[in-house]
Amino acid sequence: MGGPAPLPDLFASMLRIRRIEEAIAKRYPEGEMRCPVHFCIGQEAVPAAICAQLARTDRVFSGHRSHGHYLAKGGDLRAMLAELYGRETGCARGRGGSQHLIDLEAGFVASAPILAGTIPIAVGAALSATWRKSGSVSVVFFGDGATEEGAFHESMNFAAARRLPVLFVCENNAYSVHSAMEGRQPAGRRIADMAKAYAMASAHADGNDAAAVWNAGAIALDHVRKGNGPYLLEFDTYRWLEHCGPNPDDALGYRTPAEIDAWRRRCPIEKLRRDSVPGAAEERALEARIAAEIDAAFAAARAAPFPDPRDLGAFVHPARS
Amino acid sequence: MGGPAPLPDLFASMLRIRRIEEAIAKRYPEGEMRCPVHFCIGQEAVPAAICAQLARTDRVFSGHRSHGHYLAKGGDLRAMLAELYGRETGCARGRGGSQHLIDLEAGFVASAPILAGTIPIAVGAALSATWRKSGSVSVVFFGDGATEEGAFHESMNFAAARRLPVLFVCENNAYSVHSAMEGRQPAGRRIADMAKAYAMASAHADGNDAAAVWNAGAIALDHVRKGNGPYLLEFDTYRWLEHCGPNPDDALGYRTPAEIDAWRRRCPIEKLRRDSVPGAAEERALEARIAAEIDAAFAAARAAPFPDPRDLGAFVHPARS
Amino acid sequence: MRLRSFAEAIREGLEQALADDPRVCVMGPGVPGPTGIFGTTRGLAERFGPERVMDMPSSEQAMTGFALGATLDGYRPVIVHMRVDFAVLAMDQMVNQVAKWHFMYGGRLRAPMVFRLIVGRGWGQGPQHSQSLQAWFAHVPGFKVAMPASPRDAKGMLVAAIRDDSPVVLVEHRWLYGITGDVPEELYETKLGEARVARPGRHATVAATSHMVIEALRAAERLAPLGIEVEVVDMRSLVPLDADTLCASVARTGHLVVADTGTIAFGAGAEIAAVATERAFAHLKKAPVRIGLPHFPSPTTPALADAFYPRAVDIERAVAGLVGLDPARLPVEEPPHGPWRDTPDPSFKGPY
Amino acid sequence: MRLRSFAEAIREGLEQALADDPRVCVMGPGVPGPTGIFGTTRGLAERFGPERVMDMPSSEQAMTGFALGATLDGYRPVIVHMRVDFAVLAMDQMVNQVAKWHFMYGGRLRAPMVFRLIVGRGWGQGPQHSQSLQAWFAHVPGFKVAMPASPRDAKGMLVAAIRDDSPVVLVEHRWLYGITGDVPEELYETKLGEARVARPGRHATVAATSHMVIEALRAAERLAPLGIEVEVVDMRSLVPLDADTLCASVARTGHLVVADTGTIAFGAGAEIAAVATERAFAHLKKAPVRIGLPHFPSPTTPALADAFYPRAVDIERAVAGLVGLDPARLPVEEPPHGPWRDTPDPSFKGPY
Ligand SMILES: Cc1ncc(C[n+]2csc(CCOP(=O)(O)OP(=O)(O)O)c2C)c(N)n1
Ligand SMILES: Cc1ncc(C[n+]2csc(CCOP(=O)(O)OP(=O)(O)O)c2C)c(N)n1
Ligand SMILES: [Mg+2]
Ligand SMILES: [Mg+2]
Repeated sequence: MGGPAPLPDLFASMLRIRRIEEAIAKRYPEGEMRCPVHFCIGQEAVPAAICAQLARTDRVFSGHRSHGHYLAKGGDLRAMLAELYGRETGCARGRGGSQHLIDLEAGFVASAPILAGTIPIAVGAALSATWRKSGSVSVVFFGDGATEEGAFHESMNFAAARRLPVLFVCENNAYSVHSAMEGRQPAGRRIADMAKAYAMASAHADGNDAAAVWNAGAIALDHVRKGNGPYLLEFDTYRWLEHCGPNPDDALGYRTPAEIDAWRRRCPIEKLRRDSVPGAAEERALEARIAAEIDAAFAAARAAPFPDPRDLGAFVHPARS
Repeated sequence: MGGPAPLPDLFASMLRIRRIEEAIAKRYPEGEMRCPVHFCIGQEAVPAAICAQLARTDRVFSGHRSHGHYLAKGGDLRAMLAELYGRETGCARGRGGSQHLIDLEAGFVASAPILAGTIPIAVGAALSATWRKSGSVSVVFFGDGATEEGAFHESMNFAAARRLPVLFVCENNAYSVHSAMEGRQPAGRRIADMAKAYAMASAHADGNDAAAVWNAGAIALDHVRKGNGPYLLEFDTYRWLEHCGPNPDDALGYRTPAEIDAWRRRCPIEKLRRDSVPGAAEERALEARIAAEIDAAFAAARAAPFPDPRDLGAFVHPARS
Repeated sequence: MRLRSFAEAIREGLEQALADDPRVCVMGPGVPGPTGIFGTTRGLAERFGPERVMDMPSSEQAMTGFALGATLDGYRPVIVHMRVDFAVLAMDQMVNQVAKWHFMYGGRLRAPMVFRLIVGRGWGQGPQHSQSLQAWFAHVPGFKVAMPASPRDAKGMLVAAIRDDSPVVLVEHRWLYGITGDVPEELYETKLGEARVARPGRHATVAATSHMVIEALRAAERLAPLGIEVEVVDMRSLVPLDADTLCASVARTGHLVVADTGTIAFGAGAEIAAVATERAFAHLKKAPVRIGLPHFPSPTTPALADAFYPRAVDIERAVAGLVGLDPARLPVEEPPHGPWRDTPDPSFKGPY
Repeated sequence: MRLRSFAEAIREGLEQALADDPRVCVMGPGVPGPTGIFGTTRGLAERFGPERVMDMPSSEQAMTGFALGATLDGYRPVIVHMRVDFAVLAMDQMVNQVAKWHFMYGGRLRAPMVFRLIVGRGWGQGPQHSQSLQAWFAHVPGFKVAMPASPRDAKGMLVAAIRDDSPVVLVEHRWLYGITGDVPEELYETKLGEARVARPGRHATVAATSHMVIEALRAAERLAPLGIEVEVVDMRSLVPLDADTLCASVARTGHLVVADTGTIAFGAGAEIAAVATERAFAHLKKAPVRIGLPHFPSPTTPALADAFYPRAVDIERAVAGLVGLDPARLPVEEPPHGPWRDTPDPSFKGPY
């Protein structure tokens, strides 16, 4: 961790996320993944470049658009796909679906679709990390829309008041579902500036430039790890597909063709490719590896058993530990 | 409105609030005002100097510690005392008590004890004022503790995003019940700075200096009235009595005797008196007028009828208007 | 017959209410957006402008207060939550302020607001997107709570709710949105607090709410050939609760099944059963039976969701138990229209 | 007999639980403060330090999430809300996250948390400081809900709640705090989910929750001289609900009065009555009667509050109605100990 951005690794991580999302999008219309899915295609740089700087014992939390964070943190692909397919082998045993990913081994604690819902939980994990002196950092990813929820403010206030090791990461894709920023948030104010309300450190960077994300993340994580308290990062990025589901939604008209186009040209993966990270041969090998992994994971997920309806009441109340 | 602070008027308003609070505190142990009461003794300058700059059509909202705001805005004293005495002639017909004051004629819309509860309501009133183009401004008073609630953040965000005519007034008395600031809010950060999260204008001033409050309020109200959007004011002040109830609570030990002493010496009323506002004869006349008003109001309140128990179900659902 | 879907009926009701009364406004995240809350607000912003059909930040709590504040200038806001689950973030303003607003200021203020809460179901809506919490709101003094089950009632009760001076919680089940029925063209009200005998019968009463009315009607249809005439009472409204219609039916049939879309335990069905028992005890031949969700969170996988949600067959079994019909004689359940039973109709193809 | 007040019992339970298990922590605004949540947390911060007995900002929603996050490191947080009404601000985290935490991640996480919610009453607590919303929490799958009515149970159920791996909502009525009873010195658990026959009787069952158990015992005492033996069942826990003890009592007496501290409509009493009716219908001679709050917000003035809260006399009247006793024969109600009935005991002198 630290040091210059390991661009080839980030490229591999981003490409893998992209290919997995594409594979899900392709198969989604088959109607076997029967849960809402929020794709992160176009937004891969942030999860990749932040999570690459985390230890396994650092804990990541996310919201509805969580596939990238789960995968970048090392979450098990098979368990994720099985979860989307509603199988007992899913990471949440099918109970949660795409919106409730979890892989405790990998340090991906939880994603949940209620906006800002996991933000206070991440702060609480940071609080207990300080009690345990474990050195573990909490990282929570959320969108621009989630910053409108009061729980975000309450969380930042407390994290700042207690100088907790939390990294707040806002992926600002300029939309909350179909609503642009105007009228939702003050004009001409960066989300990163919200940190000022708590005398909290913050920064803003291009979320489609993996190196920029890495660098901002490195500074922020260094700050947090040194016990200087929480940090808020804001990254500009863009969602390519519809808010929820596998298709583009250009036809809906809430985003102009020019805007969509401009952002597609700012593809975070293309950027690294243009910078010749990696070479063409390497990339082919990488693609082949990823494709094989994806195929195997889909095959495993689709072959896995569904939960037994007789277990409907399992996991409501835990047996005493 | 505007211009230099009308100190004699402010003195009169503050003294009146003080004497009314003292009279309530004196009679409270008689056990006839059977509801929780949060006294504002020591904090009279803010309500007086802000409300003096408001038109009747401007709308004021408050929280649990609302007597001063109600009185300074011109709320009817008799109706307030009758409310504390639980009478049918009370401003809320006895249903609300000290924590639910209202005087629509005076533009005092509502107080309510759930922390930060009236803040979004004030913002909503400002929103509809812009729809109606009524020119009415919303002013909402709250304590330092209330700024910890998410609803405050959601309200500031929206007010800023829509540039609504709202004046947020925080009376920072450094305590939330018995809890000092430390651990509740970031160290070394002013509450006024929270406005920066929304690119909102803000200022901080001495809340025990009526002239300072007036001046800060004048600037803020001018800003709001000109359509420049909301404004956050933070005033330092101090509560003399216990959090809830008529007694000092120096013995509890959460505030040092030195601190209590220092603040008592910073009495906002004494300050104006020291500045010879007004002369001694004038003040004697004023005291007499206030005393007569208070006596009459108590007499009226105590003579008023209680609500009829058969009306227990009144005002649950309004008759169709 | 003027056939309209439930969603279209809501849209029409909103549009006519907006046209009829300049004080009416609609607000919520996505309300003026291109998909218009499953079509129910589509086109309204274009006609009435972005002030009266207003987008909102994702600030459910404060948004409720904004709307309440606007009532001070006489406005009559309709708040839309795409899922009941999001209203859970607004409980303080809804319960501590709005519901008590008129009362706690001694009648000097009113909160003529409508809360459109949509119950999600199916296609893996899962634990945080499919709660049906009408019992909560009904429990809180100050609210009225309506649960239309037909397009006609959806429009009429929405209009009645908008014109009511109490805050009204309108619970709309997502699975009703595609259902069609006769919807009068004019602006009309369906009185809140009146249940409706949706199908008369002699042998057992099924008192149902919202989408469970559809299941109850299915069950009645399938039991009829066996000579069992089920009376289906569409409760339509929880507060006020029409105990008269309910108890009159129970008095006729002597049997009661209560079918609600929410969790059984401490749910709306408990109140309905308790009221029927209190008022029609002498007529009850057996104890009322409650149907609803088990005391578990909603699972996402269809493999569990199909077992989680009660359907017509469950009502049939309950009725059989009451009237003494051998359950073996019940008709076999129709197969699902897809691989699972987690979509309302065959046209439904994926995420909401 | 080791006489302790309800408040002291809670304090002792907390202290022993903190001493017994280093993972236990207590948090909430004012928890370590000089008045210590009506004495129930007094001195604990001094003994266990400000990390384990932790003050909090007034951020009810996020505070709940902070505590939930701390469970990831094995902590077992106890959250204290001075009024139930303040927990209403935390409903999202409580209901959408905490209650479903174990389930929605397929059993991989647990939320061993306790929520101490205090029901305010009297001295003008009014509409926003006296709600008794146990029915809400009981309705939400995932929670356990306990309502101790005696000092012994207060300590035992608190300890059981802390040791339970489910999130447990402990509803503590402020008017119980001064009541004394025998409290064992050692650390012990009172199993959650078991009702208790607080007084045996043959003629009618009164199933009561929390402070209504006190009123029920008073009523039983006053009815005894008339030859009417009331069996008082202290429900103690809503989830799990002890239907066996409840129904066994109803089977013995044939009559049921349910007395709950909350609003009757859609309240806990509806569930208790419905369960008793379902399981003991054949034994019921008349319909169960529910006692609780009318469907109005709580008024502040004692002139209305005295009429708002049901008391022993109301239970007596209900029992009389069931067993066929002429209500004129009921004993006259004792006069209040002060000018009004809005304080729990004569020692009480003003604001909480
Ligand atoms: C509390 C709550 N309110 C509303 C929603 C509905 N909703 C789901 S995603 C979303 C938009 C979120 O926007 P943002 O946070 O920017 O994330 P993005 O989808 O852009 O990645 C909304 C409003 C929700 N899930 N939770
Ligand atoms: C939502 C909510 N949480 C907790 C409380 C309990 N409470 C009443 S006043 C108060 C302290 C408020 O402090 P502050 O806002 O600074 O106002 P002050 O009393 O100092 O004037 C608290 C915590 C409440 N009324 N509402
Ligand atoms: Mg976004
Ligand atoms: Mg304060």
